[in-house]
Amino acid sequence: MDFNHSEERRMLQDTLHRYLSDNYDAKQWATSVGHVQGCSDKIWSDFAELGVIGALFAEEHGGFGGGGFDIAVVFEELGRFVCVEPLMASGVMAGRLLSELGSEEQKVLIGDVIGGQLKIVPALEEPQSRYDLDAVETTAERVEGGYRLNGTKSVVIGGPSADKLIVSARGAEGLQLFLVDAGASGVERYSYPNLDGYHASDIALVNAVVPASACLGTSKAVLPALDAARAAGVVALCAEAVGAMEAAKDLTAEYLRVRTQFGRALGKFQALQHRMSTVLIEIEQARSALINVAGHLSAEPSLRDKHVSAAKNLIGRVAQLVCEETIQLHGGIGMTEEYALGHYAKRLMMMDHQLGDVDYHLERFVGAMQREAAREAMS
Amino acid sequence: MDFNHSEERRMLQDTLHRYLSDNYDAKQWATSVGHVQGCSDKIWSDFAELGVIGALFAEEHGGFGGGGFDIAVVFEELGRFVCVEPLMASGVMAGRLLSELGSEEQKVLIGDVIGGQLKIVPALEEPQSRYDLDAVETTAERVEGGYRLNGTKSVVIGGPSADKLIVSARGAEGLQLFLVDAGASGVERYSYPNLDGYHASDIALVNAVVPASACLGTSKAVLPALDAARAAGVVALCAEAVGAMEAAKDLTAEYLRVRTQFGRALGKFQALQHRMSTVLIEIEQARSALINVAGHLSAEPSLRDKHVSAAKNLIGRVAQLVCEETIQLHGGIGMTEEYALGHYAKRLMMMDHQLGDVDYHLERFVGAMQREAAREAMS
Amino acid sequence: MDLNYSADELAFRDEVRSFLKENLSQTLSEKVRLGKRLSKADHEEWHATLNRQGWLAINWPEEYGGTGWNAVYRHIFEEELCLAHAPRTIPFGLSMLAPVLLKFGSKVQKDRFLPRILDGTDWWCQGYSEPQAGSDLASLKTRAVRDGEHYVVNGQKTWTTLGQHADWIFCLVRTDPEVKAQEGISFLLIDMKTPGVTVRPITLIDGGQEVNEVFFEDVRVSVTNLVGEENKGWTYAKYLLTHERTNIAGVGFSTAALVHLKDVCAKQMSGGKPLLDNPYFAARVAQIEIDLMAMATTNLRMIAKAAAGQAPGAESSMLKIKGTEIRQAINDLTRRAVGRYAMPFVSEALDSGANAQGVGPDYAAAASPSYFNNRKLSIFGGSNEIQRNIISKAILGL
Amino acid sequence: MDLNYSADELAFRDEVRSFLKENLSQTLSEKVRLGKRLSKADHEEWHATLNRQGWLAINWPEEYGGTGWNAVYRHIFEEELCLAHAPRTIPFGLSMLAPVLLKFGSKVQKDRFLPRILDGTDWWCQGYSEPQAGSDLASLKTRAVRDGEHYVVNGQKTWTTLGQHADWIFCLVRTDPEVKAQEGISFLLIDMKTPGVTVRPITLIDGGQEVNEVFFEDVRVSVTNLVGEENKGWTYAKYLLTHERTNIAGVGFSTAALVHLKDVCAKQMSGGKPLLDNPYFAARVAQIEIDLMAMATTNLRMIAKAAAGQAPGAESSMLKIKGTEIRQAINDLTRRAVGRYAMPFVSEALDSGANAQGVGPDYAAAASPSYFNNRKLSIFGGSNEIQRNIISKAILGL
Repeated sequence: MDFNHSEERRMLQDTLHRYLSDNYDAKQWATSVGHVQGCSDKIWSDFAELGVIGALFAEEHGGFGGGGFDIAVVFEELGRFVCVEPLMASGVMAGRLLSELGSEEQKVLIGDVIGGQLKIVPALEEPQSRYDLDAVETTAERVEGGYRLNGTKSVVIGGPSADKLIVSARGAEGLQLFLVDAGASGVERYSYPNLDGYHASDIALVNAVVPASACLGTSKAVLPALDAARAAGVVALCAEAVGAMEAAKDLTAEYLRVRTQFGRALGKFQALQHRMSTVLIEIEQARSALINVAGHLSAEPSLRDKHVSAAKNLIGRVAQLVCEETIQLHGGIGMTEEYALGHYAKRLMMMDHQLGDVDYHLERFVGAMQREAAREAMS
Repeated sequence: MDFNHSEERRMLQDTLHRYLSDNYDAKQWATSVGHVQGCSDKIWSDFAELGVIGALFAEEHGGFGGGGFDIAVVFEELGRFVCVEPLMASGVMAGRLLSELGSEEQKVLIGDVIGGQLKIVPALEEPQSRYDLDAVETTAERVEGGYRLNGTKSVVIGGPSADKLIVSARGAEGLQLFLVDAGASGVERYSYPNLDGYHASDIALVNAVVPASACLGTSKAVLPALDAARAAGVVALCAEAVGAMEAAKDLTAEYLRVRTQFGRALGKFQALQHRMSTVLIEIEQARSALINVAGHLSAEPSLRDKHVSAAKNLIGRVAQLVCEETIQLHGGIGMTEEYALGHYAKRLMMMDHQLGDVDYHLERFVGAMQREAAREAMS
Repeated sequence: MDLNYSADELAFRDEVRSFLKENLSQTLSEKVRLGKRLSKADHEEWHATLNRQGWLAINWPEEYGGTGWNAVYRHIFEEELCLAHAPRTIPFGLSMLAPVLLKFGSKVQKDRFLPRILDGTDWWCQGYSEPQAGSDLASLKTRAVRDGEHYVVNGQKTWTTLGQHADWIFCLVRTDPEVKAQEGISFLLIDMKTPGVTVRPITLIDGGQEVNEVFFEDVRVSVTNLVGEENKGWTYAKYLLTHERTNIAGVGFSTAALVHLKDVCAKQMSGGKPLLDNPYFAARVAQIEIDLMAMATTNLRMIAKAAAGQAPGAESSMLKIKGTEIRQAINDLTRRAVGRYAMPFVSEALDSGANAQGVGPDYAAAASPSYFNNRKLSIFGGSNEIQRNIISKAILGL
Repeated sequence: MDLNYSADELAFRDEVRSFLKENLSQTLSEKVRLGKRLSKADHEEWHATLNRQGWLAINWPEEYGGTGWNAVYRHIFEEELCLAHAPRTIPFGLSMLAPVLLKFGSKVQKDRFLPRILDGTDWWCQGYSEPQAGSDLASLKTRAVRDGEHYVVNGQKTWTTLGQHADWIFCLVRTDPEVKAQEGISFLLIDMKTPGVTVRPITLIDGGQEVNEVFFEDVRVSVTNLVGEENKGWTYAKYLLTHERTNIAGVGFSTAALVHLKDVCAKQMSGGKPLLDNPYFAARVAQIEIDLMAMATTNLRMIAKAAAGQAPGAESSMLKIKGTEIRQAINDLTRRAVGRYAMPFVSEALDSGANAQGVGPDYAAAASPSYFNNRKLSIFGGSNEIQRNIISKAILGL
């Protein structure tokens, strides 16, 4: 039992922390958010150079990490600086799918991803699918030499800057994934910012034809791979949340120390103190949930997914508490766009809408719990 | 719109309040609770004389009330004094069933109930039935001149002092009700106190034979009548809860005023103040929920039952909050049997287990809400 | 005890309903329903509509052009407007300044300002809060120094809602810095066009610009614009805070928001079924509906008390807290209901009459911004913490 | 980062498990599982069993007969005992008095008292709280006045857990009333058989008599029973409060309680199906399991820190608050799960070895009493409000 990060991970985290401290200030944030693609090429290539992208991949795929805690240390720092670069989409989710399912030829792309020359983004959810990765209505029709794709992918985070997309579609063989050039004919992107500063796209596939070689993995392998990729994505989101919560909590504690009302520092008011103590306790819970899910990323799928749902549910709840309490403890200033707190608050709430919200994961956890109970009743 | 009670009801409430102030002190409470039947004959006959039982019945049945707010004013006072006499069972629930379903001959009994000479208690739920009045496994078998009853009724509140029982059983015609002498052969009572001081019985029916004339109402009428009786019972419980909450809140406010720690009255600590304000706000909500359910007791069943579930759910939640917060705000003293608070706290929690708990009524409310939405979608 | 409206009240409600049917345009109510930001013109249009009907100044006596309604009628009116998704009237002139002028203003002030509020000539805003005076309002620092027949005002106000549209601002200013904080404050009316007044909009986290900072630099204000007596401003401000708070619970808004939420739930699918059929989500909606049903009655009980002439005390603090909690909870559920389309934020698509295209279903665009915008409910108008202090004082008497 | 136990730790866990299998009787563990009140004999039996194994004093150094285990081993041991429904060892001698004696006691005191704790000769209880000194412990009033080679003690203690069984009590007494409250307190050991000591049991709302009032009337105590220095008792008490709180989170108890709850849910039927299949109830259970999973890791993180020699600060306050909240929530769900059989209360049926018949299923009898009994968790050992004060001070530094 050891709750300390390895030396390598601590160094990675320190490096990234220093880099973001020096380079990802309010101005850089505004630049990235204001960019039509919602990110910065400079930051991205720095990430590649610092090894931040490589840390998300296992050595066998040319990276030097890829474990749950590699993802965790990177994303905790990104969260602390409300970094909006689409690293979760390209580095974590798409990276996992490629590593897991890619042919030798396709895996070659991983090198470019790690090198920062290529952004691949998963385009999985659809307007009606809510958080269900299996509820795919996009169709893949077999045609001469390949497939014809039709359908709509919604709120594809990182979509505006993607070079390639990993698109899920339903074909004769079942659920399939395809590597699609974002600029290909028949791929129409409508891009926009999200409330938290990330940018996304709705993507219409209108008779988009891809070659047979674009098919990623066998149909049977797709759903397990999607679940595994989502698990890694949830680790990233949870870590990002923990970083953002820590930052929001620190801002608030500092505000309570310096802001005076009725002749006393706000932090002297016991009612506010006790609420702040709840924030603190729950952030510790969130950190533990993050450790649990990161530590079980390579566990067998049912155990892994139990931790995925537990963490995403708990952290979603805590994120909302932190958002609402830190705003309330600040008062009006906490609601202004000019002040950093709001950026954390918005990111913390919008995360709930990625990869399944509090209720979605509660329902999944209940399912797992009921199956366990039924198994025990049998035995 | 008028939120004042009528002059008659105010007088009834005042009379009962004075009577209980003078007669239902800690000693009387201990006497009633300590009695093997869990009640006092003297108090019961005083209730009859004061018109407290009559107030629960409509004029057409020989009473002088019977409306939702008649029940409410009576039970709010009973709750304020943690009165454990089984008035809800005999006066409200059984009274409703008799009034609703009784033959002329059976209705004659109402006079004796109002007069205090006769206690009739509903024995509806069973070990497996949880809160479902329709989940009856007790059987009614047609025999020469009557029925033979077999089954078990569980936690029949007021059972130990009951002269007669209203028993539900499933026969060839469906769900039926029977008026059964509590002392009849084949009726075995195992009696005990409940945690809140009320007494109850588990009742085994072992080949208990009742005449055909014991049958109460037609089978078709039984379930609607049970729902109506439950609605009236819920009004009584909700009112009792509101009375008990008010008393617990007053005790706590007083304690916070006089108890000093760290050189200041506890009530000067802002964290405790703010929690006390929540208690206050939620008790107002509980009172409103009580008004809603009492005011809709005669409404058409679906509207009535929506309010029944809303009130029982909300008041159950608030009761728990009040129980837990008033104990916590008191500290250790709040947990001693010697101090009055604990009696309120226990009653407030045990009520949750009568006529459907917080979750049961949430589920029912959801059902009503979904049916409403479906109807609207149709139209 | 009678939970029903009287025949007269029901008839009045029907009258309001048919008025709304005829006079509230679909365009305008859709903007409100979908949470768009209303333009100045939108507000002015609705203000004029109500004024034509004589239903604008519901808190004023009839002699000044008010309706003279009692608390129950006002409640019915406000609730119907909410349910019909009518725009909210801007309260600063109508229900904040006017009661103060009616009670403490000079005849000249009443005759000059009240008609201009009604006919829309003057848009008023409120100058109370300052950067260092939030919950602790009495610590305000904006100075007004007497100089002949003028006050010279210097200082800064903040959180001034819709100040960018305003013609006039009513301000609390410090006229005596030597005495106890509450005793040196005056209530001053200032023309926003006076030299030295600057307005700087504040962008909130929902992207909207509804509040502002207002700066005063040697602003000269005629002493005739002092309301009541010098240094008595705190009394007037307190009067305003406890006066006419029938709508403080926001039950009408919550009811309308709940209808909207259920509408969203009927359209959003989860596992192939409407979201309301999902027991986990349905339980959340049910819980809040149950709370709102009780809240509505709590509100009516207070209104009945007010109509019977009893002044609300700590009750209005209770209504404020529970009312805002419920509204915020409904906003939260709406955000959740929308699912992944709660993320996109095309700010321009929220502007009144904008051509910008939103993303996803029409109800999605405002879901998250409204959630964030309404965090303000528990902050402004006396934060919920301040309200809890008031309640504890009332109940604990300490 | 590694969430797993080492091979050694796993081997130790297996050793504990087989010990429990062989030495914890089914009768005793069933009493614990079903929430019965244990008799003095029950406690003594288990105390002796652990002592035979040398696993009684898990916080003591080996030279005094302790195990010398580090925090991780202690955690594993305690967790396994909870999961096996072993009785809790009575902490007053073993883990409260002993650490104080070991650190501050004289050699004579150590040699005299420690062996008698181990072999069960002395049952200790704690004399801290007084009627007027609850959360504000330092305001205690029990006086000890020096009279030659004795102190004469007068006053009253309360909430003395299992004082009715005790042979000795360790007390905080006031030896100097003239100085600051914390500075005039001494730590005194008193034989319960001394003339002038009276014990009066307090019945709690769950019907149990686990706490007592203890009265002192001119009780003469030899000065050799003073621990450490006169007037330094507060330091020793504080040491005790911050020392050795590995089990403060009660994760083992909560885990065992959750297993029990799920067992109840499997047996209770709702609408013809096991209660755990009801989505509303299942959601509540799931929510608490999710919280407990995180809590268990929070707990391990703190234990790892302790094992690495870092003193716990505000962390143990966090563990106490969240730990008690979770345990209380599980108790609450168990009460709910039981349904209507949560009402009957045959108090005698809860007594160890009683013949009285309970009502309903065997797990029903203790459901509500346990719910009420465990309200104490957030009150004693420094109320959760006191813990929040500690946390706020640590984080806000105010």
